Amino acid sequence: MTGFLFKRLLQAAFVVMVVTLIVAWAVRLTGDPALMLTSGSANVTEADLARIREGLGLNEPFLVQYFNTLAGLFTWDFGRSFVGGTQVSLLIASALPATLALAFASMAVAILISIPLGIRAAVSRGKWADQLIRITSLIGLSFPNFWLATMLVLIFSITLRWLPPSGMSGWQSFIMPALTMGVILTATNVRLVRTTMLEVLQSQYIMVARAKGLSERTVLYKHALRNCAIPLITYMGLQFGGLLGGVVVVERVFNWPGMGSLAFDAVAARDYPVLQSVIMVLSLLIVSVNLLVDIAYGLVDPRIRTE
Amino acid sequence: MNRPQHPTSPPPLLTVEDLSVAFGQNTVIENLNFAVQPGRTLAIVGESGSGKSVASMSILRLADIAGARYASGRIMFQSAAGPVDLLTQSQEHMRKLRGREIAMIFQEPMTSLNPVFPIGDQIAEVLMLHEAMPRRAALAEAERLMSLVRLPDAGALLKRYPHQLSGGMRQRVMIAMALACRPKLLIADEPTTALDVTIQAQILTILKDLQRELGMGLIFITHDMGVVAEMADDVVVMWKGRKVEEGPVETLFAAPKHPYTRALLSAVPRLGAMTGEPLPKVSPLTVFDGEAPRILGEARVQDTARYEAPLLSVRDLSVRFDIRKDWLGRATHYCPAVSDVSLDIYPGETLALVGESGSGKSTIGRTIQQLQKAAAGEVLVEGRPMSAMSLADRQRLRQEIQYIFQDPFASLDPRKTVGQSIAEPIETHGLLAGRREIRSRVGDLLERVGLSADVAGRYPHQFSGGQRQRVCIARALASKPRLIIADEALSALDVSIQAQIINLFMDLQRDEGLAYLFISHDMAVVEKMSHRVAVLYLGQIVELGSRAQVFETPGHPYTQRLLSAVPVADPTRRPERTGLAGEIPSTTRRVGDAPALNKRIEIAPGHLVAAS
Amino acid sequence: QGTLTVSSPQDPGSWDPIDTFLVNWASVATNIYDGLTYRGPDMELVPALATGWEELDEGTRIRFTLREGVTFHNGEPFNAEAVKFTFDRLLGDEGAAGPQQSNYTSIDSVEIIDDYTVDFHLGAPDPVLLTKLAGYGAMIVPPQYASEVSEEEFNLNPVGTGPFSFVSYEPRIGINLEAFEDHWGGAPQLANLNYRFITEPSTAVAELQSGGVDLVIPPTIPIGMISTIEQDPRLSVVSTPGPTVYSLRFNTRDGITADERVRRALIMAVDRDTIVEAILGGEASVIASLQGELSFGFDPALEPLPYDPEAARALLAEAGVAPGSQVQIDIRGNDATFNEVVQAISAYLAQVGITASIQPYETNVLLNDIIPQGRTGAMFQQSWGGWTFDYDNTAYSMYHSGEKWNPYDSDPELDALLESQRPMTDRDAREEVLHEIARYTAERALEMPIYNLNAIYAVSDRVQNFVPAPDSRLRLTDVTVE
Amino acid sequence: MDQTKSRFLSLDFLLGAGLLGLICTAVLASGWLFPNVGAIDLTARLVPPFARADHILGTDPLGRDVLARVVAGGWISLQVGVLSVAGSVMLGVIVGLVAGYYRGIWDVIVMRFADVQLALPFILLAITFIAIIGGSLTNTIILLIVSQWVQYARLVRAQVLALRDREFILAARAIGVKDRRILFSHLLPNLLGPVVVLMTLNVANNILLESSLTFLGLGVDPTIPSWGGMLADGRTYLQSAWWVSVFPGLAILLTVLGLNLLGDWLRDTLDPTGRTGR
Ligand SMILES: Nc1ncnc2c1ncn2[C@@H]1O[C@H](COP(=O)(O)OP(=O)(O)OP(=O)(O)O)[C@@H](O)[C@H]1O
Ligand SMILES: Nc1ncnc2c1ncn2[C@@H]1O[C@H](COP(=O)(O)OP(=O)(O)OP(=O)(O)O)[C@@H](O)[C@H]1O
Ligand SMILES: [Mg+2]
Ligand SMILES: [Mg+2]
Ligand code: NI
Repeated sequence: MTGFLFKRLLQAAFVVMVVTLIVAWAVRLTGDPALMLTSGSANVTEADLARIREGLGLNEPFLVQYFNTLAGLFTWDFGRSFVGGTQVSLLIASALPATLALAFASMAVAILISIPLGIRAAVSRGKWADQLIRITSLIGLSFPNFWLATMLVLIFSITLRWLPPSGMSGWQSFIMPALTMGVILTATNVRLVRTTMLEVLQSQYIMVARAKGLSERTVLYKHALRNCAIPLITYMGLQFGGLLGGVVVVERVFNWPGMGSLAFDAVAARDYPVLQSVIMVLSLLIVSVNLLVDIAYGLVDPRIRTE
Repeated sequence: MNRPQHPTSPPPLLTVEDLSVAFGQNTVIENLNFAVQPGRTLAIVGESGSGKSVASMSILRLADIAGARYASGRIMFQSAAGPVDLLTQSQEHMRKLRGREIAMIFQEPMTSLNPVFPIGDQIAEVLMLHEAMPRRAALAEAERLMSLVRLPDAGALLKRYPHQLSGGMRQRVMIAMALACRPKLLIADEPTTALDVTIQAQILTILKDLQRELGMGLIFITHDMGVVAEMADDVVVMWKGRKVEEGPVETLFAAPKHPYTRALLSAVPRLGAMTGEPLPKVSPLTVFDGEAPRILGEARVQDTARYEAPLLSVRDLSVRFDIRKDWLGRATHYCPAVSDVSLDIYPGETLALVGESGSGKSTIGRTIQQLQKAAAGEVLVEGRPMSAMSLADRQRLRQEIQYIFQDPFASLDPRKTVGQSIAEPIETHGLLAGRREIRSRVGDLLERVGLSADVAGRYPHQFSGGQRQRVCIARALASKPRLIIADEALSALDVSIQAQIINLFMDLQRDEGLAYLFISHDMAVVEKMSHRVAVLYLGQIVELGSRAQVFETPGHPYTQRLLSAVPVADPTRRPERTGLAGEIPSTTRRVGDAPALNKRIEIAPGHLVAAS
Repeated sequence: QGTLTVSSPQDPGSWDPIDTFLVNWASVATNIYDGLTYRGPDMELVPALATGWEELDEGTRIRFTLREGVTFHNGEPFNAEAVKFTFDRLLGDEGAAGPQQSNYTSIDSVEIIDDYTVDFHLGAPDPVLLTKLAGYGAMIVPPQYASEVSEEEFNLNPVGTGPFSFVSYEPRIGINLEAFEDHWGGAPQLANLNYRFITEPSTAVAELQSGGVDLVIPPTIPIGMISTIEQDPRLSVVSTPGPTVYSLRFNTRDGITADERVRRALIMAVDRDTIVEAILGGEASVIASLQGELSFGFDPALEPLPYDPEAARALLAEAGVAPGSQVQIDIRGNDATFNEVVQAISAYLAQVGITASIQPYETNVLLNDIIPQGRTGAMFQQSWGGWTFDYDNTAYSMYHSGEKWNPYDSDPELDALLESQRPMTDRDAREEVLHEIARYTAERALEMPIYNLNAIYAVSDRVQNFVPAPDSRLRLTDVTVE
Repeated sequence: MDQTKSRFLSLDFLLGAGLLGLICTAVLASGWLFPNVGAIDLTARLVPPFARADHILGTDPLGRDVLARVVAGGWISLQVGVLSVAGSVMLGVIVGLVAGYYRGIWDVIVMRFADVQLALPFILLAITFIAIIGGSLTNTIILLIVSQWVQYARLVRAQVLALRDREFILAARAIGVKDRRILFSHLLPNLLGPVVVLMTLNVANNILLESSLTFLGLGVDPTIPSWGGMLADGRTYLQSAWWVSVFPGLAILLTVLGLNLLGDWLRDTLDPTGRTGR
């Protein structure tokens, strides 16, 4: 296990290097930040641009710029945003907790809704409860997230005035964003649970568990669920990684100051320092999530060897 | 309910009346009737696939969850809350009876344990639920139960997962689980098929003790007539979904009435029947397939073994499994499943591998089949070490050596019809071209193992335990191998079909010079069909010799114990079994603390015995 | 008294005047800082920190008389020193890294005459300079504070002389200001002025509807949401002509649009009045050149080309353009309203036998790659507008040879015209040249001018005395809330 | 045991195939049903549904008939949805099978590559992608494939890890079944359930994604209707003209519903254990 961890940590470092390298290279391919910075103003001369580039440190060789960014991981100094010059670490320090909080909340919503519903659908396969769950879960998917979000805002903020329509303040402000994301994630998870459940429920050991006189809850939630956990945690890991990357539209609609819109704006403005640092932090997180998922396989199913 | 009761016999604990069960259009049980008295044992014997397991699952009302329909009948049970018809109970209500009042030992222990939970938890769970024990106490009780069924290192075993146990060990876990709540009615569906006779004898003793103590009713399903003779008070004989005969055990053995019962009893192999014979013998057998019993085959001496060059040699093979690791990932404890085993198998020979449950028999088989890495030692095929072979040669070996897994259900792809599974080796090795040829060959194989050709389109879960086992045999035969490793391949078959398969094996041996590594617990079968016998104990060979040598002059105490524990198919001669014998030797070891290796001495030409 | 909460679509990231060109910096910072001059919603240039000024040496020197008794929020006094410091900073190294410096390069140096008099020495006359001094990089900063604290610190904690002083700032969330009682113009009516950065229009409107904000400033509200706001009895939409004009410019070098007749035909084929009425809900006005009515250089006499599909067809035939000819229109992918407009245009073009395909681009790619490199289709979106409302700002960039925004055309006559007006200090003469430029470009049909969009504000009824500013530079001193 | 016949008689299959058949037919016949889909009528903007006989489902902000556009919009949307999913499934499944089954260095390489892929933000990928190869429908599909194969790869790999040491796979190996056959004929059917789920749902996801690529320059000409595009267009009209976005959403819903019914049916067909006695 330790050897495995060590190897994986090395690999993770490698992944982060590659990701940041790709990002650094790709973003430079798509446009010059000096142009972006000045595109609103007239009378910009080549000399002005050169001056700005110099000021932004863009005249340094690519690799030097790249390693400077990378060093930020250790010094927690990611440089300053091209737009406005705010410390990138400051931006990340405020965006990351917002994103993490929302990601956890959404995951929690998704899990709390989808597992019981998925199991219910599998158990009452073919009956009306199954059909209802199968169809409603699709609604969350067929309409874009801004649509769902706006509907929630219309109902809970404008009509009922229960919840603040946007921003991140108290716990109330978590409800709608988490619900929006949760509902979308739920659609897939419900079906995933249902599918895998259907299969597991046919197993002999479920029969045996029933023969022991265990309650249906224990049979389903303990014996069966753990046996369908592999695809579930894999997919939830992917979803969680996606949430960590931030969900731009949902963040926008709820004016949530998360990593997604930070990265998005940084791409749009070719704000290299912000973009590279955000991605660097994100890739670390995502690599960790994937590592945790891989470790979880062995814990959930003892037949899987982690190495 | 108000039937007049005999003062001598208490009301039956369970009465099955006129029960019919169907899967879809397939009626698998028709108008079944029987009753179980408290404190008594009802044995159900019968043809493989005759509905024994379905009947027991119906009593627990699990058959309908698996998709069965009860076409007719009642199942009356004297529950603690008064008599109830189990067929009309809600699942909710049944749940209260299951485990607590009616427990069941399932036929296939391999697939019956939840793969993702430690076995300790799985046993403790029942205790926590029904006896309201706290977890700690439940685990302690689980440990006690596990040592009761003679599992070694019970404490450490609690934390192990099912896949780390041998077949017989898993079966004992199932038994421990069923016994945990001291039910009023225990249904034991072939509970000892994977156990060697010594442990079997001990388990049977435990069952009888418990029965006496609790007044437990016992439904005992088995193919082993010796066990029936030893355990049963009454016997029900089933055939093709119907009850064909019923009666007290002595009467039934003494004077079987139905032709099927007679065919069955005549097929029972008896230990010692071969005394004095140097070679195995094929004997004719009576089969009953509906109308009148027929006699098949002729008597023949099986002198097929050619002791020139060994087909396969195992040299100093050791296999170990890491059990515990420290935080650096280094193993601290391991299980020396196989230590320093050497044996040769010659063309046309049947080498039987017998031994205690968990002694490493399956592991040897799997290592030969390249499914398991050896820690040391070498497997040679026709003198060439396997490790030195090219990929293509190894691929060829996989055609020439076939392995029949101990657990037939788990070794069949659930999403393939059995026809597809049987056709697979043919297609893989290009033995036949054309779909039609393959299809007819598959049908042919199915019929040779006693199934009808039209079950080829069914999926594994739609078969009975014994039927699945035969599918696996058919699959092994499909690739025309030179060596078959048969791991408990006959254990789930009724004796009549078993005898047919034995004859089939022996015919193939004669016609095609097939060799067998025959892993079995059934000493009578071993005596009947093997040329030589190896006895395995705690991962080491303790005795190896020709059949006559091992059976007639057993040299090692374990072999002697083994032979004396074989139950005899005669209810009038029940042996007096004494309590449990001695310590259970541990199977896990610390790293560095290797088990002492036996020194074997040759007490007669070709007869090796470990010096103890 | 009371608190006004404003929704602004973007966080400029820094409150330092030299760091940014963003409108949404100005919409906040106008309340924190003062310039030497001030231009309010009525577009009149009035004294601010300078009480008066004189143009000397044919426009190459400007003398400012400074207001006395003004203090910064931190108590520092405002004087000539502060002005010089501000411009030295802007024009020196610190300003070099930012985008504002290039707007003020006409200033050579600032000379302190006495405590309350300064001279600006210019390299060349700059007719727009006085306007520029009313905003952005020219905001006066406190010398002591700005030199003592780190640049970083100043970005996050701005200090100016304006009517509101800085309280707190959370990046990407909002900034809070409070009334500066000692402001030279008198204390503002509001006690607190808070801004929240809300990018998403529907969110801003939802906040407005649920009372989370009181005012939504441009460029947030899309045309499509106006009816939603108007349906709410407690909200209203207030608009005023804005700086931004929308056009489709032509590739005058290659393809069928190299022919002036074709360009005219394409313009005449499109019923711009109907588009403005229907799609823009009247919140825009049809234009004849790349400027709106508030722009210096706007010529009311210049009429847009009429909608005349017949004439268009005739012109096309004359130019030998076969019916079914293809043109590609490149647009910004994220501009929903203009996207609709272009779809309508493409439908109009179809009526005269021109098949238009629309190619959306990511904004920055279009602006900094496709257009400058001349890789556009026959037409491409050009929306433009400077807060200075001076046609020169637009025209020079669009028409002068070699400019980034002018990849296809090179017209010496036009170059000469553009260059000639720059040093003129006589406003009327300069305006005349600008009119001429507008006429000339309309004549050559260098682009299809479409409309000048209003600056649209959504206001809650709580807010009183609100006057919309065309350039979003709102100074909310007179506003009160209930 | 005649199950082949009843297989196609399942409700899921009939409904799913019916629904999809209907949608596909309508989409294919849209040119004939609604010859002038694109017709803009600025005098009839945002007509509500069921108010005018010639615009049953109302009109959009440019006065185009919503019904006509919804029907015609399926063409692009279905193409993007189906092709992108098909591509990424193929790629992902193969990669996942190989990585999970062989483990070792392949697994490491492929899964680290997947990590990289997952950490790259989609917009950056998209913008770079266009910068390099330009925007078109095909490229949109390629981009979606490039960014989504990872999901399938990880999902498949995880299940392969769980299945590869099961007895029936060992049994197949013991017989000498070739790896390729073990992968595709033994492992694949046993893990397809979750893949099918993900697949059918990603179709919806990608239909929606297509539109959000427009502003990055990857989408198609906005005059060509697509469901995602219509939903995006309706965004500012959510409060004032719900029909602009609801109907394309419903079209997606019906499509995904059909696909999911088919997916469930496929799952049921692949899983023989559940079928007895039904
Ligand atoms: N799920 C199922 N679907 C269809 N048929 C089934 C199913 N389960 C069992 N059967 C059939 O029911 C019959 C009885 O099976 P059962 O398992 O009761 O046999 P058994 O008497 O226990 O045999 P064995 O001794 O081989 O275990 C068999 O013919 C089998 O094919
Ligand atoms: N995967 C594993 N991990 C750890 N221990 C294992 C594993 N597989 C087998 N063992 C151990 O190896 C020993 C030998 O197992 P094996 O299956 O070879 O026994 P067996 O002789 O076939 O027994 P049985 O007759 O009960 O099937 C047992 O003690 C078992 O617990
Ligand atoms: Mg059975
Ligand atoms: Mg075994
Ligand atoms: Ni009674």
